[in-house]
Amino acid sequence: MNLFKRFSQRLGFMILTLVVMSFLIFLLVEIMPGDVAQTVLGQSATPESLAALRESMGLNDPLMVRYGHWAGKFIRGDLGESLYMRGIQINTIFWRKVGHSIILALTALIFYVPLSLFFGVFAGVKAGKLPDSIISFFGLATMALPEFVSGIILITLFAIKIPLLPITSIIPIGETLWENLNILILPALSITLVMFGYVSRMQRSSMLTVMNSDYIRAAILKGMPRGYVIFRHALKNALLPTITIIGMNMGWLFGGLIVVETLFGFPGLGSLTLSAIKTRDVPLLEASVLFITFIFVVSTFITDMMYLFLNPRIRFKGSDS
Amino acid sequence: MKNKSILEIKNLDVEYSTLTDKVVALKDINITVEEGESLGIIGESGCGKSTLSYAIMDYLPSNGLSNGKILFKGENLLEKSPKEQTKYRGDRIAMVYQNPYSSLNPSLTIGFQLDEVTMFHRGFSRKEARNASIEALKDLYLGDAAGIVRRYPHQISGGMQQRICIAMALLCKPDLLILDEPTTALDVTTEVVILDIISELKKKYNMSLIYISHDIGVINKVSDRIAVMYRGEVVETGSQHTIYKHPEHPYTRALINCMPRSGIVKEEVRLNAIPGYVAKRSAAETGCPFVSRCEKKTLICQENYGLKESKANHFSSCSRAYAEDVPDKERTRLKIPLENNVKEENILSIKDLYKYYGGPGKKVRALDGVSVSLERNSVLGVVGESGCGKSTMGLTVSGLLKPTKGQLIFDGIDIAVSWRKRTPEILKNIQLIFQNPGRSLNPSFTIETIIGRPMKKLLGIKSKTERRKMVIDILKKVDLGEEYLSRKASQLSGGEMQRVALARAFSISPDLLVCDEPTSALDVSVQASVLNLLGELQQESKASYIFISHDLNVINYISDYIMVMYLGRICEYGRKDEVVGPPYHPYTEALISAVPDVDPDSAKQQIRLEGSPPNPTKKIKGCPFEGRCHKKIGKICETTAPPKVYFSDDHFVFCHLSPGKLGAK
Amino acid sequence: MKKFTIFMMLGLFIIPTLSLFAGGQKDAEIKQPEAEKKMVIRIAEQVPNLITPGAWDGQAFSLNSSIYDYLIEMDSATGELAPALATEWSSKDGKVWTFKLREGVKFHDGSAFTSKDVQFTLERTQDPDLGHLKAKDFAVVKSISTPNDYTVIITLKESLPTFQYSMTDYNVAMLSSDYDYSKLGESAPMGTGPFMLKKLIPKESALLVKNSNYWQPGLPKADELQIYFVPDIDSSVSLLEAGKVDIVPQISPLIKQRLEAGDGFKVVSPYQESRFIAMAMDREPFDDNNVRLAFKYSMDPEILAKACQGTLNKEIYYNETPIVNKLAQYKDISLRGQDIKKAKDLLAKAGYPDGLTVEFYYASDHPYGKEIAQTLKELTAPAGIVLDLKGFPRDIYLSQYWMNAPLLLTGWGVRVDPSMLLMLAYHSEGPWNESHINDPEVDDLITKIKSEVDDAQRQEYYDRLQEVFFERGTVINLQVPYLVGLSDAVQDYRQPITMLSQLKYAYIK
Amino acid sequence: MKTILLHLKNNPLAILGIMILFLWIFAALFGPALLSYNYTEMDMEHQMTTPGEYGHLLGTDALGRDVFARIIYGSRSILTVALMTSLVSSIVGILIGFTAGYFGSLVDTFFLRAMDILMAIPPLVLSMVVLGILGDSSFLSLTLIVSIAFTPATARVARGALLSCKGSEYVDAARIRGESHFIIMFVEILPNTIGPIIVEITARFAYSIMMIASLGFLGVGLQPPTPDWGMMVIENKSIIRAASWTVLYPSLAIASLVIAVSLFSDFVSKVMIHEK
Repeated sequence: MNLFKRFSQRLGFMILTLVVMSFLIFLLVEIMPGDVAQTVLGQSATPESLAALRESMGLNDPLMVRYGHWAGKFIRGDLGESLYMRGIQINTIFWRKVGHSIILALTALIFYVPLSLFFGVFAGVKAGKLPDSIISFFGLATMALPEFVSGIILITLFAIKIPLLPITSIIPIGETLWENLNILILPALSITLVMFGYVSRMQRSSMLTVMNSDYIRAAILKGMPRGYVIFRHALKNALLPTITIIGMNMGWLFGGLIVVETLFGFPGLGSLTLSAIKTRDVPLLEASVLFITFIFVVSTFITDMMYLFLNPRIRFKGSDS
Repeated sequence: MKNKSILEIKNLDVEYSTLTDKVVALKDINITVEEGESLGIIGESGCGKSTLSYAIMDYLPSNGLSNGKILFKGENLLEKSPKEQTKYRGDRIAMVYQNPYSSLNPSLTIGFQLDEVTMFHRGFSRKEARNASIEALKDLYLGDAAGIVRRYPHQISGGMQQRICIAMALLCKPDLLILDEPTTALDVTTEVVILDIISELKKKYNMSLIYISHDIGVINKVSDRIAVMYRGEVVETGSQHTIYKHPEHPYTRALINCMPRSGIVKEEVRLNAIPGYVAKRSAAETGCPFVSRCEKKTLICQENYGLKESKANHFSSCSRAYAEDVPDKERTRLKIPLENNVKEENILSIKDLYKYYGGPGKKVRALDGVSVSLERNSVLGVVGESGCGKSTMGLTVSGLLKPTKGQLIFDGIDIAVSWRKRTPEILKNIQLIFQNPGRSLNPSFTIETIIGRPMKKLLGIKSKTERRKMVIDILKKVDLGEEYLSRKASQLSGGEMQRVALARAFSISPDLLVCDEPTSALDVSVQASVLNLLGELQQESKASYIFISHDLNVINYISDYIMVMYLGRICEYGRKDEVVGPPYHPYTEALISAVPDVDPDSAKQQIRLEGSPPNPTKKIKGCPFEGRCHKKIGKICETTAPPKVYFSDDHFVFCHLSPGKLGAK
Repeated sequence: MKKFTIFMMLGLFIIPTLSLFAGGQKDAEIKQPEAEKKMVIRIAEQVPNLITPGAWDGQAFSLNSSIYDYLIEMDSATGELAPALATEWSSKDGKVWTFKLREGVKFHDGSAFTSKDVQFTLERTQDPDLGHLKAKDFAVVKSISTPNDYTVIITLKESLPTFQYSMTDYNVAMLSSDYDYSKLGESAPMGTGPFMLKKLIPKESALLVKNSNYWQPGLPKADELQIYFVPDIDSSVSLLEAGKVDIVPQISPLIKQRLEAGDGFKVVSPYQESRFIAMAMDREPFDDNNVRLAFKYSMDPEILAKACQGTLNKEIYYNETPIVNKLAQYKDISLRGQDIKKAKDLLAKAGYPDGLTVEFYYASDHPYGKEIAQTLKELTAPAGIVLDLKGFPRDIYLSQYWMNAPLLLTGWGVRVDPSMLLMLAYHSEGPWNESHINDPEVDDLITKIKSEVDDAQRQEYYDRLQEVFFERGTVINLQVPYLVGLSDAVQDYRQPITMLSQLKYAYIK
Repeated sequence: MKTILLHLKNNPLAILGIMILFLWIFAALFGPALLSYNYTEMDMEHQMTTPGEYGHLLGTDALGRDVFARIIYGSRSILTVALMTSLVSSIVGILIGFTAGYFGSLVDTFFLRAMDILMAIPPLVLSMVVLGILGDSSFLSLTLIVSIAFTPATARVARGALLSCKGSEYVDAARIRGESHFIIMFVEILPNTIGPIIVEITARFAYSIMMIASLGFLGVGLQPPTPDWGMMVIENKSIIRAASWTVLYPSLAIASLVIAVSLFSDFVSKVMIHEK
């Protein structure tokens, strides 16, 4: 497989996904019951003012024209103006929240990736023994819990029983998230719990597959010590699929962020999306959902490229065989 | 022998506990390997050969339990701690596995995987280790050793991978080398090269060898002494000559007699099949493991049983000797011309058939202009190594693949189309037998449904009772009873499944049967009975076969005509006696010479083919075999396609060489 | 080499992410080193930050009242009108009104506040493109003249003796005639108020600083207002408890108990709010007064009070008229009491012997909304009225369903002058006539109340109106307290019944 | 059957999971009939009663409703919707996945890409947006939308299952017998993919429960007063300090059910893999 060809294929598909998704999102908002202009102006609006607003918002244009107009602005980086908060450019609030969410996601990532990889590998090596059973059950339990349930449990433990950490994640005015890193801990932990289960189970099974493979058997029967075999022979092959999974789940992680941010009142993309839904703020909703899609597509793309690059079977074209 | 023993296995038992019960994998094994000796272990699949080798390495699955002693130079390996084990493994005892590709770590370079052995066991520095690795590779005749160490396993061919595995095993000059079916996954021409190298290195380093294989021909090439295993027990050991000429245990005798080998043809002999199949062994079972399949069983088989020395160095577990029996099989080849000299009309004519896979630029030429005809009531054997296009040809004829171009004239109609466009009449008349019987029978259905379905669909028999009657009839023909009607495929053994597949094919009396490696997934003892059945059914039904196999012995046994293929083209075609005897195409010659012989005394001239077939995506101007040919003339072979040379009316080769140079008659 | 590439990949991923915060980093500049301690009041607001006066309902009142001023204020202690931007006002006949303006008042942008600005503000209510919430109220204005910079004369089409009260409405904040509110109203609002907006992060927070040019000497007392938009009440209170904010408006009685149990907090209740359960008179089934009465007979005010975490006639009040119990105009009519049998009889009489099902729309995220809705469903069920609950976020509810449903629950602020509310919501032509009431006697009484100059006579009309509503009205008026949680450090928190908090007086001890 | 019991014997966690699951199913089927309170009944004398007092096993919420009764009734809606969702999404997924995988080439590419594109939006976000936009969630709309959100994933699983069988020789055998596409897909192949599909359905069941609970939590699930567990959590979150049981017990209900279903699905996949 030619690396460049694969790269351009993936890139093309990424763009296609974004285009199709953006159209679907656009359509979705179209089917929203009720009239956008009515939503903006409220029940007391006069028919004349409704008509005027419709005209100024371009609501009377054909669908494709509106889509083209909207998408064109999007590409130029203009996310439009909020319907609910009139006069507010979405750009002015959107990127800040996105930044917060990305920090939250990265914090969670920093928590759960090493943890779950380590415990997954450990469980895989100890397959069938007690540590494996404990890790596997714990993983299954945390994976099964929706974020808000583990969040509630965390709140009860660390904010109510032992008041260590804030329940609500606000950033004091004039300060940045960097100065209030403690507000990240509980939300990040709730995500960590869910993702830990998922990733550690993945890692366990991929470790198990690798440990049962012929080449690990060959390495052990070459007289290599067990620890060496695990680190030098097994780990790389066992980590690769899990890292792919982690990358592919970035979008999913952002989905989970909505729940966690709602629970903790964290000022991020997730709570912004939910409030956009609740206020039917169409442009904001479109921007948020499209951005979540974008994150997913981009992380998939990066993961895919990384996988290609790290996997010698693909990196070096087989000369024969 | 005077040599002191390297390995002594005493009363070794291995049991596996599964969810439902306990299965005996090895029972009371006693084996000794002398210094410098090569012991071949032969047996069918499921006989515990591999378990034995892993038991020696003390590397059994977690549900396996071993009991007994494995003494290596007097020390019991089973009592070693994991740390001590690492001192033996890879250093004093090394192992080579069946599948070289999966035994090499795909994400590490070959050099790394070689170097670590000496770095660990010998304390070499990185540089010393690398030099040692390169030396070891050169031992295995790997040309560009310095280049290979930098590559990843997927970048080299299967034959080379196996050589690397052997080099890896030999890095520390082990006292004992265990080879577990090292050539089974390889083509026969590659196999012969590897076997030669093994024999040579064994002499060079004076190692002891344990060579495990299901193929007695292969064992013959590399072992001094042979141990025959059956259902977890060693039933007979002795020198290769003794085992072949004077087998004592009924299983050994049956095993040898059921193998198709050069000189055995269907016109003369029925293969000696062993009824039944290799069953799993439960812990409660006692007595001779072969008793249920033995023709000569008596009451004492259950009690008076155990490995005894009958002659010097010949041990057998059956108390009754058969040495005085007249050998019931011929061992020399008889050259009797085929009887059906009467030319029949052609049932199928293949004209200039091409089949390309893949898109433009990356075309794989699976069939590259094949023209051949098949007579009614005859068997055409198609032989060649993997990737030669023989299966593709079978699939095109059966309609599963649509040829890229060319004609397939069947009964006067061109059927070079896919199955969707064929009439039910043609679908009925061409049947296909698959390699893997387990996968060709739908596991969700009963045997009755499986056989009855084509009757309903293609013969239009709607009545269920009528179909049942017919199914019972056809089952009888393949030696299966009525009780099979309600069984499912998963409840059958491999041989039974293939019988059901045959029953399904013959239930609608086809004119042409395409058999795609129908016996290569089966054990030899079962293969024999299926081959017999195929022969009988052919004679009875007067159907024609296209019989595809990589095994020249099988092809030789069953066919009337043989076609040798290489890289999507025909090398040679003719009546079978004409093809297997000179003059022949250089490739046919190499193929015949490479087939390991069952008879250890037969001396054949060896032709070593180097390299592997060229990339099938490249367009070949000249002869496809030119790169590996031992009789290559020169430039003409590379640039010009070889002409079709007729030796007789229906015997031709594609070669530039004059018939005289292709081996005298 | 391989490790390097992994790090490179990670780097590629992280660097753009971090650069996203470059924007965040700049925020730090605001935090200047402070020589002396600033007095900061921090508020957790639950309502979002929509603040263009007149354009939307549901403003953050702390923002509105701090950025803007009104012509007339209300004294939170006495409930009397107090001069603000207007120093005095008068009308002889209730038709021509003269307002004298305060001199020397400056907008945040430095321009002077004059009669032109008043004219602009009031004329803006009639802008058809705007859909101003007070459009109908001010439709009565015939002309506005500005004889000089500090005098405004408003001529009405008809006599309106309580016209001055409309100047206290939160939608009639005084705006600058030179400022583009349609564009900047929500991102950079500007008025003459005690605080100036310095930084607004929508859906997150707003920073207001003291207006040093404020017309009222010594005010505002605080240097800075920090307003956080926290949609979840529990989160807000947690912040208060954690000492991160000082004021949490709109808390529930339940939280009041929680705060009062703790140390260092107090809860004030400046006024009552109404929750109107409105039955649409122009459609089935409430077009029949028997059904309305059946509905009323199935009510148990005590249960409703408990559902709102209060006690009847202590924190929670209940009547069947638009008039709030605490107002002087209220007529004490004894409650009819729950009578399921009677309710069933009435339903049968109306042609629903087997009961009926009706859709009930409400704002699920509004305080008390879910509680009242679910309790109502329980209360009416035995009588055979099955409520099909349709809860929506408040904005959706108001924009899509309100005014257009058989049964509604809506939160209403209290109008100082009940006639304003009556005109708005209970006159057959009222713009917010949510129950679509169309009763000639009611219309007649409302008109009379509006223009009646004599107080006693007006009260008579009020009494009659309330009787009519008790007999055949379309509304149940459940009054719930507006509660504000404060930390003990906050002093002088004022919020009169106009709903506009007067944070200029507040200070931190 | 026998092997399943043997598997169970070696897997105490699976036994636990199945027991909890049965307990919930029992609660959903018969629980309401055995309760002394209705889920909407308001005991105004005893608002926010601590668990165990005045006959309220798990206490009451701010409206004096019995938390235990609401949880038991809630098990009905969540189990029904989750079961429907997992079935509907699996059936639709099988139809799409089979069609795509069976016909291969362009059809496959089209469906695969379409599914890939749909998968770019997390199911939770998709359901939340659609339900939020429609505004008024009912059993039907909730089931349909969550099913749609899940379909890309189930279609991929079904396609994978089909592909693992499609190459089998018995399919070739059916082809050269001239069987129709429909027969090959659903008579020849489907019974042999039932293992992974059952595994997928059980796993999907667990996801559905999580998803429905999360949607309830986000306030776009079923309408009150339907006792939706997720909704109970968010409804009572404001009184978590005063009456922690109103939040904790619904959370635990969700937790126990999802964990039980996951243990069960884990067990099913183990059995199915072993059977292979």
